Amino acid sequence: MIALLLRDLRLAVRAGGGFGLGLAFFLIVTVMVPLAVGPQPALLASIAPGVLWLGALLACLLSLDRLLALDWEDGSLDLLATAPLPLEAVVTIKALAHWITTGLPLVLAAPALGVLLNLPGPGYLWLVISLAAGTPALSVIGTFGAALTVGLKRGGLLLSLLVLPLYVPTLIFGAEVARRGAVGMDTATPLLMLVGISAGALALLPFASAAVLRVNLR
Amino acid sequence: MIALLLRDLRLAVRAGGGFGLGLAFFLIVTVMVPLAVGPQPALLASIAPGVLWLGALLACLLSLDRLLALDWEDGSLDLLATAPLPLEAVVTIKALAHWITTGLPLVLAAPALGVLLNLPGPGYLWLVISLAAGTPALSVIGTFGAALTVGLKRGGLLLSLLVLPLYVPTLIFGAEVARRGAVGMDTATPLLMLVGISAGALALLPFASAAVLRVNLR
Amino acid sequence: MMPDLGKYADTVLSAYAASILLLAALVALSLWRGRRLRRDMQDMEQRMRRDG
Amino acid sequence: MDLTVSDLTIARGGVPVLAGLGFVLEPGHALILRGPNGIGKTTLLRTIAGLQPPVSGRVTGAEDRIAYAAHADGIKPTLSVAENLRFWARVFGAGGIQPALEAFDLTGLSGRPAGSLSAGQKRRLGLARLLVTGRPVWVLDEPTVSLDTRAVAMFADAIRAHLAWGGSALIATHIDLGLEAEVLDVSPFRADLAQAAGADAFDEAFG
Amino acid sequence: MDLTVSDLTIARGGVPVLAGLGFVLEPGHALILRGPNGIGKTTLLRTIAGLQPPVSGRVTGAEDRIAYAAHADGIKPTLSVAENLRFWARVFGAGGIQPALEAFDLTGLSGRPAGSLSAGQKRRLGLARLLVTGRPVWVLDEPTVSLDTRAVAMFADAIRAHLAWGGSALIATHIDLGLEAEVLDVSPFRADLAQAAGADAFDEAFG
Amino acid sequence: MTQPAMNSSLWSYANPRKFLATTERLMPFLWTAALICLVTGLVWGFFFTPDDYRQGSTVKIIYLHVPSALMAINAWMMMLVASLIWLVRRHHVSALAARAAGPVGAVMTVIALVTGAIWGQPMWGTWWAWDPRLTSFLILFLFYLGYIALWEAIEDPDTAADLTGVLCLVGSVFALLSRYAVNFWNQGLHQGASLSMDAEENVADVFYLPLLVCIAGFVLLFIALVFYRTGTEIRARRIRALQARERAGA
Ligand code: HEM
Ligand SMILES: Nc1ncnc2c1ncn2[C@@H]1O[C@H](COP(=O)(O)OP(=O)(O)OP(=O)(O)O)[C@@H](O)[C@H]1O
Ligand SMILES: Nc1ncnc2c1ncn2[C@@H]1O[C@H](COP(=O)(O)OP(=O)(O)OP(=O)(O)O)[C@@H](O)[C@H]1O
Ligand SMILES: [Mg+2]
Ligand SMILES: [Mg+2]
Repeated sequence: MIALLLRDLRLAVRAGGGFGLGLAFFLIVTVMVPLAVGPQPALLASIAPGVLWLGALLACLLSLDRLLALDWEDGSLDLLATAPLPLEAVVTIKALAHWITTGLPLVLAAPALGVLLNLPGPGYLWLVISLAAGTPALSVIGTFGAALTVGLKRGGLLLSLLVLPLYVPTLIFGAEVARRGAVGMDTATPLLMLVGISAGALALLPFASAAVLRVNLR
Repeated sequence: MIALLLRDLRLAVRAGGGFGLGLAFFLIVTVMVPLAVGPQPALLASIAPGVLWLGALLACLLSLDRLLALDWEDGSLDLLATAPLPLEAVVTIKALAHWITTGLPLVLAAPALGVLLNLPGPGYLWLVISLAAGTPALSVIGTFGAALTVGLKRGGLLLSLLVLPLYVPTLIFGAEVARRGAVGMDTATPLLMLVGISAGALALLPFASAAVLRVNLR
Repeated sequence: MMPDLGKYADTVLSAYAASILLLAALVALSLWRGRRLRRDMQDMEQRMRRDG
Repeated sequence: MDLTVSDLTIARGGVPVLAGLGFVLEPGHALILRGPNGIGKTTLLRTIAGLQPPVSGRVTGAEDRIAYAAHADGIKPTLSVAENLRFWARVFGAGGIQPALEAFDLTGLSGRPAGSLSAGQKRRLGLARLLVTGRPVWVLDEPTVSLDTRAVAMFADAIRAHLAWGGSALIATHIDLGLEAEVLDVSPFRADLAQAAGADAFDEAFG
Repeated sequence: MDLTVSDLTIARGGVPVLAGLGFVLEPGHALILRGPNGIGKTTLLRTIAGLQPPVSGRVTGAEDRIAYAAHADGIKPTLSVAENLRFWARVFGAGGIQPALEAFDLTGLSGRPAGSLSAGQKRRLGLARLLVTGRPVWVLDEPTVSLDTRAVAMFADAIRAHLAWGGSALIATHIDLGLEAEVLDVSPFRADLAQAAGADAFDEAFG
Repeated sequence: MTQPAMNSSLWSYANPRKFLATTERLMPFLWTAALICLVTGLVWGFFFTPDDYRQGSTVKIIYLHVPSALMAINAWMMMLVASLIWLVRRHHVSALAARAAGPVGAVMTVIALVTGAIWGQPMWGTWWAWDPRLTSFLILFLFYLGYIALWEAIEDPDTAADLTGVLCLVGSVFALLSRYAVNFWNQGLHQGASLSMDAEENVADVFYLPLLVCIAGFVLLFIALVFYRTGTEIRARRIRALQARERAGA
C-alpha cells in the first residue's frame, strides 16, 4: 500500500510536476476571473470566496482523468487487480495520492490567491479551513468518477459531466463556509455538513469505486 | 483532408458524444457559479458575460488534451506524418474539427445559459457574436498547445498551463465585447481586436503547430 | 371557444406549446426507434432461422 | 496445488468463444496454448487470472497464486527500470530485485528511465516482473513478442528455473519457445454458437 | 528508383546507436534487418521513414515513397475495420479497400469495431493498411508480432505480390518470415561511442 | 428455459419474452388511457377553469407544471428501484427499464423547468431565479444527463447496466444531499416562493380536480412510454446478440 502511494507520488513529481500544475491551473483561473468580469474591487471581494472554491474544484477535476486512465492504458491496473492488494485499498490510495498532489497544495496556496481577489480579512482563515475540510471529498468523489469512466476513450469530458453534479453539495457547503467566514457570520452548520460529507464519502465511496472498477476491468 | 475531417467528426460522435460533452461542461460550470458565489440576481447579472466567456474557454480547454494525444498514442500521428498530407493541413483540420465539435455548440447554447445568470437583455446578441468571433481562435491556439505537449505523459495539466496565458487576449476582448454589449456600450473596438486575433491565429499558428509537432514526432 | 387568457395569453400558450411539443417529440422518437428495431429484429430472426 | 480448469465456457463481448475446455496444470509443469488468431487465448488467460468471470465452468487453484503478464507490461516510462521492478516487488511483498535484473540482463539498464528502452528491452523488464512476484503460477500471453533469440533463451531459462522450483506456467504463444512442455491446441474447443446460445443469460429467454 | 542509404549515423535520445551503415534496396527486392534488442533497428527505420533526422549520412529515394508500419498500428477502436482502412485509402488517394481486406482475410470482420479485434486480428488490419497506401517502399518494424502461422503466410504472400509489382520492402524482425530475401545484420554497425563523440553537434564544441 | 417455480411470481416478468408478450397486449390500453386522461385534464383545465384572482390565466400552467415536476422525481425513483433490482437480482429487463426511463425523466424535468421558467416571467419578473426548488431541479437534470451519457458511452450492455446502476445509487444520495445543501444555501434570499401560489390557500376544487386528471395522465403516459421503450431496448439487445452470433459464425 505504501509502495503504491510512493509510486504515485513519485510519478506525479516526475511527470512534469504534478504538484505544480494543479496549483498553476488554480492560479490561472483565479487570474482570469478579473479579466473576464472586470476589475471592480468591491465586486471581486464579494465573489472571491466562491471563485476560489470553484477554481479549486476545477483544478481538482482537471487532473482526475489521468488518475486511473494511465494505469489502465499501460496495463498496470490489470496487474494491480491480480496483486495481493484489495481493490478498495488501491482506489483509496489513489485518492489519497491525488489529494496530496492536488488538494493539499491548493489549500496551502489559497490565501495567496485570495489577495488577488481582494478577499476580506477574516476570510483567509475560513477559506483554508473549508478547503482543508472539503478537498478530500473532492478527491474521493473524483476517484469514483474516474473509476466509472476508466475504460472509455475520451472519458475525460464524460468524467466531468458525471462528477460535477456530485460535487454540488461539497461546493455549496464549502463556499458557504468561506463566504460566511469572510463576512464574519456563523460557520458552524455548513462546516459540520462539509466535514460530514467528507467523512461519509471517505468511508463509503471507495467500495463503490472498487466495485465499478472491477466491472470495468472485465 | 476531407477524409481526415470526416474521420475526426465521426470519432467525436462515436466516442460517447463529443458534441454533447463540451456543452455539458459549459452548462455545469455556469450552474456552479451561482452555487459558489451566491444567488443574488444583480451580482449574477454583472458577472454573467465574464463567467459565460470563462466557461466557454474552460470547456474548450478541457477537450484539448485528447485533440492530438489519442492520435499520438495509437501511432496515427506517425503515419499521418508520412502520408501525402502536409502537417500544416493536418493541424488545421484538427483545429477545425475541434471547433465544430466544441466551439460551435457553445456558441449556440450560450444564450440559453445566459438566462441562468440573469444576463441583461441586449447582452444575448453580443454574447453570441463575441463567442462566434472568438472560439475559432480558442481552437487554433489550443491546437498549438496540444502540439507542444503531445509527447508528454500527463500533458493535460501542462497543456492548460501553456494555453491559458495564450488565451488571455482572446478572453479579454471577447468578454469585453459581451460586457459592453450587455450594458449597451459601443463594442466596435474590442470586436475588431477579437476578429483580428482570430484571423491572425488562423493564418499563422498552424505553421507553428506543424513545426512543433514535427519536433515532437522525432 | 377559445377562453380569454387576458394579458398572459402569450405566456400560457407558449407554456402549453412547449410542453406539448416536448411530449410529442419524446413519443414520436420512441415510436420511431421502436418501430425500426421491431422490424430489424424480425428480419434478423427470420434470416437466422433461414440460415440455420 | 494444481491449477484445474474444468468444463470452462468463456465469452468475449457477449459472444461465447471457447466452450467445454478443461485441463490440469501441475506444479513443475508448463502448458503451452496454441490456436489461430482470435480463437480466444487472451480471453481464456484473463478468465484464469480472475479478471473476467467465466460463463460457466470452474477454475480452481488460481486464487492469489497467479502472476499474469499481458500484452501491456504495466511499465511506467518515467520511472527507472529498477524503480519499476522494486514497486512490483513491494506490492507482492517478495524479496529483492537483483536476481530478476540479472536473469534478464537488465543490470546495465537498471538506472535508465523505462520509457527510453527499446521494444525488446521493455519486454524483458515486463518478464522480469514475474520473478519478483513470488507467485507460483505464471500466466503469460505471448511473452516473447519482440524478443531476440538471446532474450528468448533467457526467458526459457527463467521458465525452467521456475518449474524446477515447483512453479508452473501457462503460456499462449504462436512461436516456438524451445521449451519441453505439453501443448494444448484450443481450436477444438471453439464454441459452437448454435449450441452455445445459452451462454448469454439474456438471450436464453429467446430460446 | 532505388532506396539508397549511405554512411548513415543515427542517434536515439542523444546517443548514437548505429554508425556507418549503408545499403541499397532495389525495386522488386526485400531486405531483412536483424540484430539484437536495443541495437537500433527501430531508430533506423524511423530515420528512413523521415520521422527523425540522421546525425550524418544520407537517405535517398525515400521522399514520399514510403509506407511505414510501426509497433503501433494507428487503429481507431471506435471505427469499424472498413472505416479504418477507408480512411487511410482516402488519405493516400489510393483505390478501393476490397483487395486489402481480402489479402488479410478481413472481409468477415469488416463491420466490426476495430477495438473488439484480438491482437492478431488488429495486426492484420495494420498490415492491410500497407496495401491501400499505394506506396512502393514498405518499411516494416516487426510486422509479424502476434500473428499465427496462417497469417504469417498471408503476410509473406502480400510481400511477394508487392515485390512482383515492383515494390520493395525493408523489414526488421527477429523471427523467420519464410521469405527469400537478403538479410542485413546491423550488429557490426553498432556505434563506437568513444569514436562517435563527434556525433552530437553540441558535444563537438568540447572537442 | 425458465424454471417453472418462477413462473407464478412477479419476477417471471423479468423474462424478456414474457415481458414483450405481456406489454404487447397491454400497450393499446395504456396508450389510450394516457391519451384520454391527458386530453380530458388539459382541455378541462385550459378551457373550463376560471382564472386565478391574482395570477390571472397563468394559473393554467399548473396543469403541465406540477404533473411534469412530479414525474421528474418519480422517474428517478423508478430508475433507482430498477437499478437496485438489476444489481441485486440481475434481471436484464430491469436494467433496460431503467435505461428506458432515463430520457423520459429528463424530458419531464425539462418540461417542469420550461413551464416554470415561462411562468416565472410574469410572476417573478424573471425567467430564472436561484430558488432552491428550481436549483435542485436543475441539478436533477444534470444527473439525468450524466446517467444517459454513461449509458450511451459504454459498448458492453451488462457493463453499462452495472456502471449506470451504481451511478444511479450514488447519484441518488448526492441528489438528496444537494437538495438540502441548496435549501440551506438560499434560505435567507428566498424570493421566489413567496410569490408563488400557496397550496392550501388557493388550490380550490376547481383547479384541483382537473389537476388530478392531468397527473393521472402523466403517470399513465410515463408507464406507457417506459414499457414501450423497454421493449425497444430489449429488441436492441436481442439484435446485438444475433449480430454478434452471425459475425462469429461467419
Ligand atoms: C424553472 C422554474 C421552476 C421549477 C423547476 C419548478 C419546480 C417545481 C417543483 C419541483 C414543484 C413541486 C411539485 C410537487 O411537489 O407537488 C413545483 C410545484 C409548483 N410550482 Fe413550480 N417550479 C418552477 C417555477 C414556478 C413558477 C414560476 C411558479 C409560479 C409562479 C411555480 C408554481 C408552482 C406551483 C403553484 C406548484 C404546485 C403547488 C405546490 O406544490 O406548492 N413554479 N414546481
Ligand atoms: N471487446 C470485444 N467485443 C467483441 N468481441 C471481441 C472483443 N474483444 C475480442 N473480441 C473477439 O473475441 C475473440 C477472442 O479474442 P482473443 O483476444 O481472446 O483472441 P486470441 O486467441 O488472444 O487471439 P490472438 O492470437 O490474435 O491474440 C476474437 O474473435 C475477437 O475478435
Ligand atoms: N527515448 C530514448 N532515450 C534514450 N535512449 C533511447 C530512447 N529510446 C530508445 N533508446 C535506446 O536506443 C537504442 C536503440 O533502440 P531501438 O528501439 O532502435 O532498438 P531496436 O533495435 O528496435 O530494438 P528492439 O529489437 O528491442 O525493438 C536502445 O538501446 C534504447 O535503449
Ligand atoms: Mg491474444
Ligand atoms: Mg524495435
